[in-house]
Amino acid sequence: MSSLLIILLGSVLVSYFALTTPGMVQPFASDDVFDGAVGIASATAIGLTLLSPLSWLVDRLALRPLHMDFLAPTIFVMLAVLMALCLEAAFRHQTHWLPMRLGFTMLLTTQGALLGVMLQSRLRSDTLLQAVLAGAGAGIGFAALLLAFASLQQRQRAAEVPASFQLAPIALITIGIMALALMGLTGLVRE
Amino acid sequence: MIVAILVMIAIGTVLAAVLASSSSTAQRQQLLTERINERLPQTQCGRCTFTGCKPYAAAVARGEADINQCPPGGDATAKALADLLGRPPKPVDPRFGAVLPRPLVAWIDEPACIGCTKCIQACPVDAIVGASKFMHTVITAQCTGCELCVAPCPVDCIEMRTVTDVALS
Amino acid sequence: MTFATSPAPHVVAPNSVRRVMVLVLFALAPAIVMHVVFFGVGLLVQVSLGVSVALLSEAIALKLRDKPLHPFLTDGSAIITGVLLAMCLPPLAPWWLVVSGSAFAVLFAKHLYGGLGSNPFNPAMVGYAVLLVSFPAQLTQWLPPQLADLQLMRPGVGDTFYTIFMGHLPAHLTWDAITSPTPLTSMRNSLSMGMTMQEAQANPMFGALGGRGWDWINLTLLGGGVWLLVLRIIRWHIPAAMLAAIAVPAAVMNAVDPGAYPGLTFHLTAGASMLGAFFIATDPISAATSNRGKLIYGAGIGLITYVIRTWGGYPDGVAFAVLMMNAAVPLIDRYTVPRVYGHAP
Amino acid sequence: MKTALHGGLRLPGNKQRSTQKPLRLIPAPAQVVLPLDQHAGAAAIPVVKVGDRVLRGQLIARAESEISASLHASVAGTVRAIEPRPVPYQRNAPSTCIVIDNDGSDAAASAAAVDYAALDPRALSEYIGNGGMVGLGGAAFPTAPKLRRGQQGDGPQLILNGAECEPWISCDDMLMRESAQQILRGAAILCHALQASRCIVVIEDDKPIAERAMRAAQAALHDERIVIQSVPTIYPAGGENQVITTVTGLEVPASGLPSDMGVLCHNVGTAAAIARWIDDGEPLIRRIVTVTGSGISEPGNLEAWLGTPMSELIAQSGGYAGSIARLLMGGSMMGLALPRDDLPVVKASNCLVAALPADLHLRGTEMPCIRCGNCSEACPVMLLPQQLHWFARSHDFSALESLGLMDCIECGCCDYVCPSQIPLAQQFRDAKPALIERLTSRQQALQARQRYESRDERLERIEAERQAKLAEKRKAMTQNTTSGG
Repeated sequence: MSSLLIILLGSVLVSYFALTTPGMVQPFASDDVFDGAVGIASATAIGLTLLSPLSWLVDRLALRPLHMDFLAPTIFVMLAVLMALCLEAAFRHQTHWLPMRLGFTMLLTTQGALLGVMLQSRLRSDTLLQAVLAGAGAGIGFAALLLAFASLQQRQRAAEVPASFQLAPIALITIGIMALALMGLTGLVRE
Repeated sequence: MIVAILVMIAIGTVLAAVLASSSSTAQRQQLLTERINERLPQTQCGRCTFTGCKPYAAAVARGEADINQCPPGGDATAKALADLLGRPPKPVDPRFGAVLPRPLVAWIDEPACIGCTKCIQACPVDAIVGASKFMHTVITAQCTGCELCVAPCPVDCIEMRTVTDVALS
Repeated sequence: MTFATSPAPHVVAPNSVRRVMVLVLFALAPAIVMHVVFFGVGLLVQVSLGVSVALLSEAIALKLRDKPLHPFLTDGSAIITGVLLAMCLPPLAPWWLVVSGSAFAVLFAKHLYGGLGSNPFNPAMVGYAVLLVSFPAQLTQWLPPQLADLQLMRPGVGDTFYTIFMGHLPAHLTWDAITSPTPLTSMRNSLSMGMTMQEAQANPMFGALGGRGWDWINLTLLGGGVWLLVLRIIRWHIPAAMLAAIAVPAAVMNAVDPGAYPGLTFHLTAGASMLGAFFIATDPISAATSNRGKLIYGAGIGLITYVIRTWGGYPDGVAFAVLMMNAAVPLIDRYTVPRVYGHAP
Repeated sequence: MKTALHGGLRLPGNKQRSTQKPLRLIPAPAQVVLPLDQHAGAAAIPVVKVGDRVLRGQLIARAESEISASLHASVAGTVRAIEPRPVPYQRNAPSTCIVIDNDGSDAAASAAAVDYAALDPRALSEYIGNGGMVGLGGAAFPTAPKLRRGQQGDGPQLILNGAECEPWISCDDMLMRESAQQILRGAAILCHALQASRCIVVIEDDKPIAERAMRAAQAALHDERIVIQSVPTIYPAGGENQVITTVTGLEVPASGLPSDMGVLCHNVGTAAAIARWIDDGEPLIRRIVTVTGSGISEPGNLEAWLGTPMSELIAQSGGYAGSIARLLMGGSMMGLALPRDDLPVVKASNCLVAALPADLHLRGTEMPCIRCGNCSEACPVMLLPQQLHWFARSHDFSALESLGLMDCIECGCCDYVCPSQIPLAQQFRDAKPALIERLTSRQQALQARQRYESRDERLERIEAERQAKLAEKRKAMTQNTTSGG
């Protein structure tokens, strides 16, 4: 459970820093950042929901019968790339969602790959339905955390955070407290 | 082993195909141009060395122009573009013109106007009305303050004024 | 003649942040008395320690941030943080527990975010969650309620001071002899050992409502909370939503399997239900702000609390639930803006 | 959709102080100062010159714009100056004023009484405009343009606003007590101008004497169109949109005006002034001013000629008593604190409060917002002032826009209930211009872009046509050459 959490929060942090250019105060760009977060959150949620059963199928139908379990991580990464590209193409016309950054596809890919591999290794899904649920769960969890974090940061802009703690440090502390809160869920999921 | 290699090759091929088909850069640039254009002040003054805001946006999208070439938008626009494109912000390059604190609009000294229509042709937003041999006038509400009409006037009867000055005169 | 000027309005209600905080403290006082009646003077020591450290940390933070001590030190917010944290801790917890928790709460959860009004998380709950995650063992050392029919060894006033400040029990006492799990922990342990709820409740520490002693403390807190509602210091939305979100699943699960799931009266009067509903979740700074948002926020806390209590790894989940929903507040606020006059719904 | 008014406050009214003595007309001063822009909209244009002799009631400045009001001399005498003078409604900027020296003759240039029923509604509203009528509730919005807009629908519902919700003010109360017939006469005139079938006179329930007087006058008049309705005393239920919502249960759309929903709201004072203009030929040259506050020896309601220095009104009320903390024009919630008392009475001056420190609860030390939500409960337009405050601090204009900053009516209810003593209304007043600028510049950019694009398209089309013609010509020429060769 806690390793799941750490990976989820880690991806939230990475996504957020990818959205805001680190080291800058952005008083006027709030909506861009939040819209970007909505874009990444929804893309990741949809992507994981699809990726998880897809990789389950590949695993059960191709890798295991062929005794190539050792290829699983590599194949999942490739599937994640595929998924990211498809999503990017599908989302392309949602201009207000999709931040037109060069790194967007790459971020989505890494996100998908990382979370996808994590799901595979951590939550051993026995059925296709379980795989779908695990993917959707992680995706929605990631989306909720990222959006909550992005709007927390937006609210934080008016706060008189001490100079040396502005931006990245306070963001890290916030993520830390969020992790602390989520520690309360330990024991709910047996790994 | 051979099966593994074959599977990898198969997946690789599919990936390559998708990559090739999805990376249509033209479409991507068109969308990026649109998003950049949304952030420009639409003065259409051409001080950025392009003929208008949209051409400048296209040039930025292609990577042929920098984000700090828009004096009417000032540092705010440069910053908005920096945020959009994920680049470090920079102030407007003074080579492209000075950033004015208050917007100006064109004003025609109507008695001096000879009705040559040169300014009408120069105006990028059709904000000057008048006909050949007749006096011209600026629609203040539509004027973006691009100053493109000032130079063509053969009798130098156009000048830039603040909106309040124009309203008073 | 000339006169001084100032922007309108020229009349404001005689109200202040300090008044709000002081009234909250008054509302907490009966519960503290009740706590002392059932669990001894330990809480008074904890509260004094918690409040002093909270004030000291507040003063240090204000100095470091170049802020005036007045009015910020005297606004009462640090005192509330100290009191709430102390009320969550076992009466005999060693002094460094409340000291570090209180300091962490005020310094990290409050002042790093910009002080009063800017903290997205409830400081007392951040402090408590840090302690709960870091020192789980010390936080389970609760005492049994002081009731005539519960014959257990009981530390005296001197023992209490000795234990808190020395960090260990005096020689004539042992932890096994004097501690007893809280009703929530006890229920949880009994159920996980395969007992039915009826068997678990045969334990004399359970009464008609929930754990004895605890039920009275919770009812006193309910009384204090209702008083705050009457004074309009807090609004009904958060407590009602939170208690309903604990009560409804509790009632449903209890109806499904009365042997395995305690009912709603137990849940409502056990642990930090009432303290959470009326004094922690209603902390306006870290709570959602529109009425609809408050309902969502309160319901979220109640539901997460029930889930953690019933299926999670911790006996009580109020602190974690509050922190989780604190994190969601700006998002909730974003999507629950009420309709403005003259705009279509 | 029916709605009740949200929020609001029950405030101590302090109105009995100024309603003990009957209404009294005070003598005209030696000199009057009449600002040209004392109404909402564009300033009036002077039609007299310095040195001209004018009669009381003579037109001295004409309304030239769509939204403007004309101005009349309130005393007979000589125009001394037309120059910038300090005015009560603007803090640091003087306005151009016509200054008239009173010659003491009281010679009046009264117009003849008019049979309003013979006039068609459009002409009647023009005529009402000629009398310099503006809303006397405090906003001073010119009456004629408001009537013009109201005429566009078919017979709107007329609301006469006698809900004087701000503390201290009692000028409408006194007017209703003493001149109920004149108000109803004005109501009948307005009904004709608007072709309205129904007129509701709204009176708050803390004015029983005024309500009784109005009911008696209505019973004597036998006008079926006019209804008297009592409403609870809640601040700011007397605001235009608020009174409409209280009475009709309808909300005035944010993007529209009351007339869009077939309702028109006028102040009772305006109705009385209109009746006086139609029946007696006296334009708007005097108004009732409540002079009150614990710092006034003999508080009461005075009828003062426009342009009279406020110090004159104070002197007529027995002068100051005690050390004055603030001199307010208007009530204590939305009134302006005046820096001096030699400013002229204008059409919008409904009340003067000479407040001792005990009358006011001035703000204490400002503390950070604790998001208690008192403000959003009190807000009559259902805003979230706590969120607006937060985003105003971070200059987050897109958040301010979506939270509805532009819908704020600056009533100050949020300030009143704030435990942190934050000057919220002032903060919103300050943030609005920046947001307006942002909105207009965005609008302008959008327009400029459309114009640029359509021009571009047109030039391209012309160029294409030219090319096509050229190609045709060339083709024809080559054909000619080939056939010729």
